[in-house]
Amino acid sequence: MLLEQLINGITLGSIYAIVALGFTLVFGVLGIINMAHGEIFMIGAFIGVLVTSVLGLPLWVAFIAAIAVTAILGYMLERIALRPLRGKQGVSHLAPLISTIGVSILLENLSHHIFGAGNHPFQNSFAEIQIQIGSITIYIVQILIFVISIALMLILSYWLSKTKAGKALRATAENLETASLLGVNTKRTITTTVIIASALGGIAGILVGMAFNSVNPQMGLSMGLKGLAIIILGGMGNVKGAMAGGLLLGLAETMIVAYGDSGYRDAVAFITIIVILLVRPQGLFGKNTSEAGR
Amino acid sequence: MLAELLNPYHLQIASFIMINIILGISIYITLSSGQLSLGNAGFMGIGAYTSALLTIHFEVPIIIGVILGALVAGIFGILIGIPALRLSGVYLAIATLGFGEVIRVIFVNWESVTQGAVGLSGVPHLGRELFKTVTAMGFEPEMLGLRNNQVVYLMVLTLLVVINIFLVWFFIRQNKSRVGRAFAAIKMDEKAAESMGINITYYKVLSFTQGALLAGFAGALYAHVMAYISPADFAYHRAIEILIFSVFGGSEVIWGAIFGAAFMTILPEALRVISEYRYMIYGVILILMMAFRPQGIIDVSFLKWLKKMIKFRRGTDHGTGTKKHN
Amino acid sequence: DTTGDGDSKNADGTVTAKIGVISYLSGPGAAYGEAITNGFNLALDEINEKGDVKIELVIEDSAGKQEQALTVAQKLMSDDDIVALLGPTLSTEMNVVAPEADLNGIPIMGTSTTAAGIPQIGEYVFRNSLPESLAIPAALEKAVAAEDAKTVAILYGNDDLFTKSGFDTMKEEAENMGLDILTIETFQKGQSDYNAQLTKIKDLNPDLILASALYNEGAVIMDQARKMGIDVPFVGGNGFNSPQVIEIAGDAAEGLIVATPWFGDKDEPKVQEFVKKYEEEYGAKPDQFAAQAYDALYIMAEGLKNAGEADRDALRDALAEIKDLDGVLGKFSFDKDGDVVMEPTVLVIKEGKFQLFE
Amino acid sequence: MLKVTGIETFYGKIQALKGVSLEVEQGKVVTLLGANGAGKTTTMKTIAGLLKPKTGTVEFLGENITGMRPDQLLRKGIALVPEGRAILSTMTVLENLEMGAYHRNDHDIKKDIEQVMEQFPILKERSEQLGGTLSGGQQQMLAIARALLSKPKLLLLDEPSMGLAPLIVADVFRMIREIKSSGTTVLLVEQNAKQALKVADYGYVMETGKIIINGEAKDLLEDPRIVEAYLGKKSS
Amino acid sequence: MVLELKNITKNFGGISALTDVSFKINKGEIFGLIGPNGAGKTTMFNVITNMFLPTSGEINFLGETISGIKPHKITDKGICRTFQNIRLFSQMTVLENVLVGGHCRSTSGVLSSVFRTKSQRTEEENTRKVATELLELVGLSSYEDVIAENLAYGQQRRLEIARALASNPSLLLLDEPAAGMNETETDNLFELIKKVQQRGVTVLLIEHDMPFVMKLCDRITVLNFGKKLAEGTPEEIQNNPDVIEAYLGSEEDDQIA
Ligand SMILES: Nc1ncnc2c1ncn2[C@@H]1O[C@H](COP(=O)(O)OP(=O)(O)OP(=O)(O)O)[C@@H](O)[C@H]1O
Ligand SMILES: Nc1ncnc2c1ncn2[C@@H]1O[C@H](COP(=O)(O)OP(=O)(O)OP(=O)(O)O)[C@@H](O)[C@H]1O
Ligand SMILES: [Mg+2]
Ligand SMILES: [Mg+2]
Repeated sequence: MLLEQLINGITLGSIYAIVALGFTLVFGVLGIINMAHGEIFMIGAFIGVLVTSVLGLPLWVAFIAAIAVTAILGYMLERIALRPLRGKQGVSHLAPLISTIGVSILLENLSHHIFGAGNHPFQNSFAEIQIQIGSITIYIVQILIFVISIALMLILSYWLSKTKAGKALRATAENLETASLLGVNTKRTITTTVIIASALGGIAGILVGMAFNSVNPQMGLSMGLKGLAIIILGGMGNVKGAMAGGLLLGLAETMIVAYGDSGYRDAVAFITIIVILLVRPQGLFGKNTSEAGR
Repeated sequence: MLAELLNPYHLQIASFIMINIILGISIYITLSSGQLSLGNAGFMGIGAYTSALLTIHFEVPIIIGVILGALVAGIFGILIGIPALRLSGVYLAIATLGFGEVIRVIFVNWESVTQGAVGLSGVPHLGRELFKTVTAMGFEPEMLGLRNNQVVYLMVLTLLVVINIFLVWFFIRQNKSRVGRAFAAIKMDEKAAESMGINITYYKVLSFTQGALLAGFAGALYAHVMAYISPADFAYHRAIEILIFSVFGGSEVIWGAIFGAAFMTILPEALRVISEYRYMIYGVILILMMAFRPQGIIDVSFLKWLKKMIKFRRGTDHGTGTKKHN
Repeated sequence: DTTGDGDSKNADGTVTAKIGVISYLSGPGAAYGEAITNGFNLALDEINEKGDVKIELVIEDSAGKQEQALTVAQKLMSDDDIVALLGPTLSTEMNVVAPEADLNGIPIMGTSTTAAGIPQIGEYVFRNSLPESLAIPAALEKAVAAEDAKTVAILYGNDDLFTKSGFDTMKEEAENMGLDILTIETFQKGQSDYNAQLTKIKDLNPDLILASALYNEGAVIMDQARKMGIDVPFVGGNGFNSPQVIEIAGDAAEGLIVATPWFGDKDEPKVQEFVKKYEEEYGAKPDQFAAQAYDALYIMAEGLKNAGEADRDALRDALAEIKDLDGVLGKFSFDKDGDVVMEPTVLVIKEGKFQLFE
Repeated sequence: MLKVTGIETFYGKIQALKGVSLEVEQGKVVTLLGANGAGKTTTMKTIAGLLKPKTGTVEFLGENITGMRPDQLLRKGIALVPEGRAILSTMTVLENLEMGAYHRNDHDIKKDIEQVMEQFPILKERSEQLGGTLSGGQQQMLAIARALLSKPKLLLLDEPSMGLAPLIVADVFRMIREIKSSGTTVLLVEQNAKQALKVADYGYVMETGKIIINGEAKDLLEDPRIVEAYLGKKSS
Repeated sequence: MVLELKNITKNFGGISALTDVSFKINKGEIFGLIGPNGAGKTTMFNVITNMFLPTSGEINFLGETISGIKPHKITDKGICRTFQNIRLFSQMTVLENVLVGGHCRSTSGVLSSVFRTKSQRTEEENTRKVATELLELVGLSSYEDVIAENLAYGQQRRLEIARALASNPSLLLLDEPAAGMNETETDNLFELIKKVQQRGVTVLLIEHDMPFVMKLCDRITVLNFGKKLAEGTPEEIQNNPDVIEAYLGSEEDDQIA
């Protein structure tokens, strides 16, 4: 059973990690918690359902469609809910939090309106392919999810720390004005980031749909909350931290069900972050930048 | 005439507005020292459950129950506030949100006490208890030409209005004092505030605790106005709702939280005609608000303008010679 | 003067009345509210066509929230023309609204509120929805007998009133029957991954899985269980019983046993006619919520007819007297508390559809 | 090279510039003086594209550049060392320098970084330290070095000597001379009026959002209005 | 003696910002702390106010050790500072800023504030009186109701001094108060600091404006690479070859500039 539970935990954790990567990217660049990320993820899952189950098209089309749609959503999110707030005087740091909550409410209810409140099955033959090892069944999807999450993490962390674009992104994150003085097209950098983050959400959406065969308008909320917990766990804006935090949480949740009380599963994420923050306020992988009295 | 005016529907909404105003103030108070706490739904739950359990099982009078509920929430406020000192900004926000979730999960799982998701029904109803007391003293609703539920809700509302007036008065005075200035200083620059001799530990915990106490108080009142509570009442959505009160109305001034709570309670009712699209519109309003008036509806300059208007109305004969330096 | 019977009775002796409906029409659980209001509307047309009583429905949305349910209830109750309330959808909402209705002396009838204790709130409080305390034992008894089950695992949603109170009944009944409960697992709303719980259950190898879940989650649970290789039957509560389970879970839904007041394939003209009409009107098969709502309005109509006037107190008394009324759910009576008296049917999903479980 | 005509810039409703016109000739050092709050920084920011003027135009090398973004202007050859340094505090010194050369694609970047590090040895020594933990003066040096790495045609310096030790101040002014002799044009804002006028060819003096005096730097040094208002009573 | 620093060392990871620095400040004097950029001057302020705990060493203030005491307690005891990068409460009015400065000289809590007890009212009156007086001293009387952020730079510097004085310190720490000021403004600042000294406040000053420092200070300590390089009167310092080499630069340097 332990082995099976480990597989469950890693699968869940990898999904958490992909969701968290999207959160962390936006936070890293804009210093904003994008509360609509969960809902964008949910829309991605619905696009997957539409393309495969309703239109009967192959899976790769679903991936492309979901990435495209969520990328467009990301663009719109940036244009409508984030850009108008940027650089405006007297804008509290809560404003983007609220406006993205607005987007999340809008998206959730919109999809509820369009798709109905219920669960939609994500039936796809690919999701059925399995490998049998003794009494343990592993689905190809589970392996795929793990591989994709690791790959995304590696690509992102390379991109951020080693490439010029990544540095530009970090500069933008720290100070818009300075970055633009150094020749960074900050508008484009930000838009690109939000689009990439959203597309990550879309990918995660399809993977969840396939893995658990369940897609509904509410799935964004609980996934979003977990994502938040993870980026705190891993250190805000830290890509490796998001990955580690995701896996850690997935495993912890699974193990508490397996060996403890499943009633407390939802609390695990938050109890862990409360404990971790008290020990390391900057998160597991966050940098400690204590400020001097200058 | 009076009977027409006192539509229980309106009284009910007005009562919810009053409770929500307390919640709005609760988040405003913590914000006024620069701490964004999203744990107020959790504190509200603690207050509600404490008071409900005490009144149900130990037949404690409602007033005592409510006060104890608020106090217990306040104690939790201290317990959470102290470690929370190490956190700031979004970290604090998410950690407190997490605290709220943990509290909810405990309510769900601690079935022997809380009945889990089934919730606590049969919580003594504030209005109905008051009603019993006054009828026992010989009062008959017909004497005023009113129906029972009108009297019940009228009494609840009156009580809540009195409480609210007191609270607003209390916090306005506090704000204008040394304590309020310390909160504001910490909000603007913690290190500088510390250098000016402000004990930031004390004041941050104080404002956090005041927020928790108020949220617990509102929760306890809520329990006795609804007469039924369940863990779902104190979940994520509530936390966000409370946040929106303050941010929509304006988080710089206490009037912002008050206005936001009132407006956001009426809005769903006003949009009832188009109920299918209600939440979508709700979302759109939030987005537009932030784009066009991110500081919230009511801010310092709005208040100044309002004061000027009132002065202008009242005293054109005195002249309005306000000196300006800059 | 609005309560006098002069207004409420037409010249030809038909009773005219307004009835308030509180339903969950926006938000995550809106699917239930939609089915319910569909049921009401279908019945409404038929009743008004028949002409014994003329009913007008005033439908309000509660969004599944207690405060809003209470405010709309106040709104409806303060309209003197409204003689009764139908709804609200959720038991949590009912817990808040019913005491208020009782205090104001207006009959209120739940059509989907199945938690324990609701009709006992007051003498104006009724329901026609089959409570879990009737449904679950019926299903469990038949399932245990058929499978010769000794051991069970229980899985339930612990943060929802509906599924939690279903679980309470399930556990009590399982204990009464002397079954060995191997484990009790919970899940939470909005969860999409049940693998951890199911892996644990699989390892324990029970004869039956008792699942107190709403169909949305239930279907996904079954799907994941079957994928994992768990093939024992599931016994579900009231909320699990929906044709949607088959749509969502497909083949994985095979082997779900539920007890229900509502069986859409019943060989009875009344039922078949309802199903046909409903499908024509709304493009989907009616579920039990629609059926219960449909019958509920007929019960109200009967009450109004017997009361002979549109008066809240008269209606209450008339409702309490209702006996053996024929509906799509079968013969219907209220017991002394205002709770439903009815014999549930036990169904199983086999070959892609609900069938009578023998 | 740079021609500013009648710009008016606002902060919300507050008008900070009330029609500023000035000109900077190729290869010259021009200084902009004025009391606190006169609008010097605002002028610099408007030229660099951080603020958009309500009216008026900015021309650079004959092209109208009014309203362009800072990153576009950097590509055209205008670099600003802002007031308050604007170090990227979570990035290392080296990364800060690399960001200075962000828009360049040539192969000399490494060499140029080496070179500025030689000019400011402390930067070499601290190349892995986070920018935010440098002392005030170290940050100022980093900011200047970073701007130089973008190889600008026009360098805008907003109070580069602020907070620097006397030795380093001397260094900074020496460097401004070097920058000039290497062909880069400089527009310099300084509180240290005397020093500024010594390195500059031409000077402008601002007061409450307007240019009130302009002239050859050596003439301004003698101008009694300037001596009284900006050079102080001290005779040292 | 007001302040005595004994063998202060402060390391940040591998970087030693201060190494074994000791000096004493006498009552009523204006004491200068100068040195090249990065010498550790601001760090010294942070150590004195306990914003940073020193790695080793001891600080005595008015005959009592203050090592390890919370920063706000230090202010209580009578040390108050200004910041190198101005840190006013930018959204408050000028008057409110100074009132906050008076925080540690008053005691009223929540209840007495809300119910406006008699002692609270007198205390509040006093705080306001002191604040108005200080604004008068720094020449900002007519700006009481202006939002601090909207003040000109030099005025902000003076407001910071008034705010610090409101805590009624025996020792005032000023971190580069003349930075960014032109010479006229610097002259005004000079007068202000002299006035502060006349009120009996001891001043410890960091500054790079040498004519200003030399004219103002009674004694000066020079730091270089975190170590004490020299100490003495302005004359001694100006003529100290080590200081000239490390910090001041020679006359020729000045000529070039
Ligand atoms: N962000 C802002 N919002 C509102 N007003 C501003 C802002 N920045 C500057 N101002 C105002 O604009 C005017 C010009 O300011 P600016 O910073 O350009 O002056 P300066 O000459 O650079 O002064 P200093 O020598 O202090 O740097 C001042 O009156 C200032 O108060
Ligand atoms: N938090 C920190 N982490 C690492 N190094 C630090 C930190 N704070 C300061 N330093 C280093 O300590 C040294 C002393 O810095 P400090 O700010 O005290 O200099 P200063 O004398 O005030 O210089 P300036 O005159 O330029 O303001 C510098 O080399 C600086 O880089
Ligand atoms: Mg300036
Ligand atoms: Mg310094």
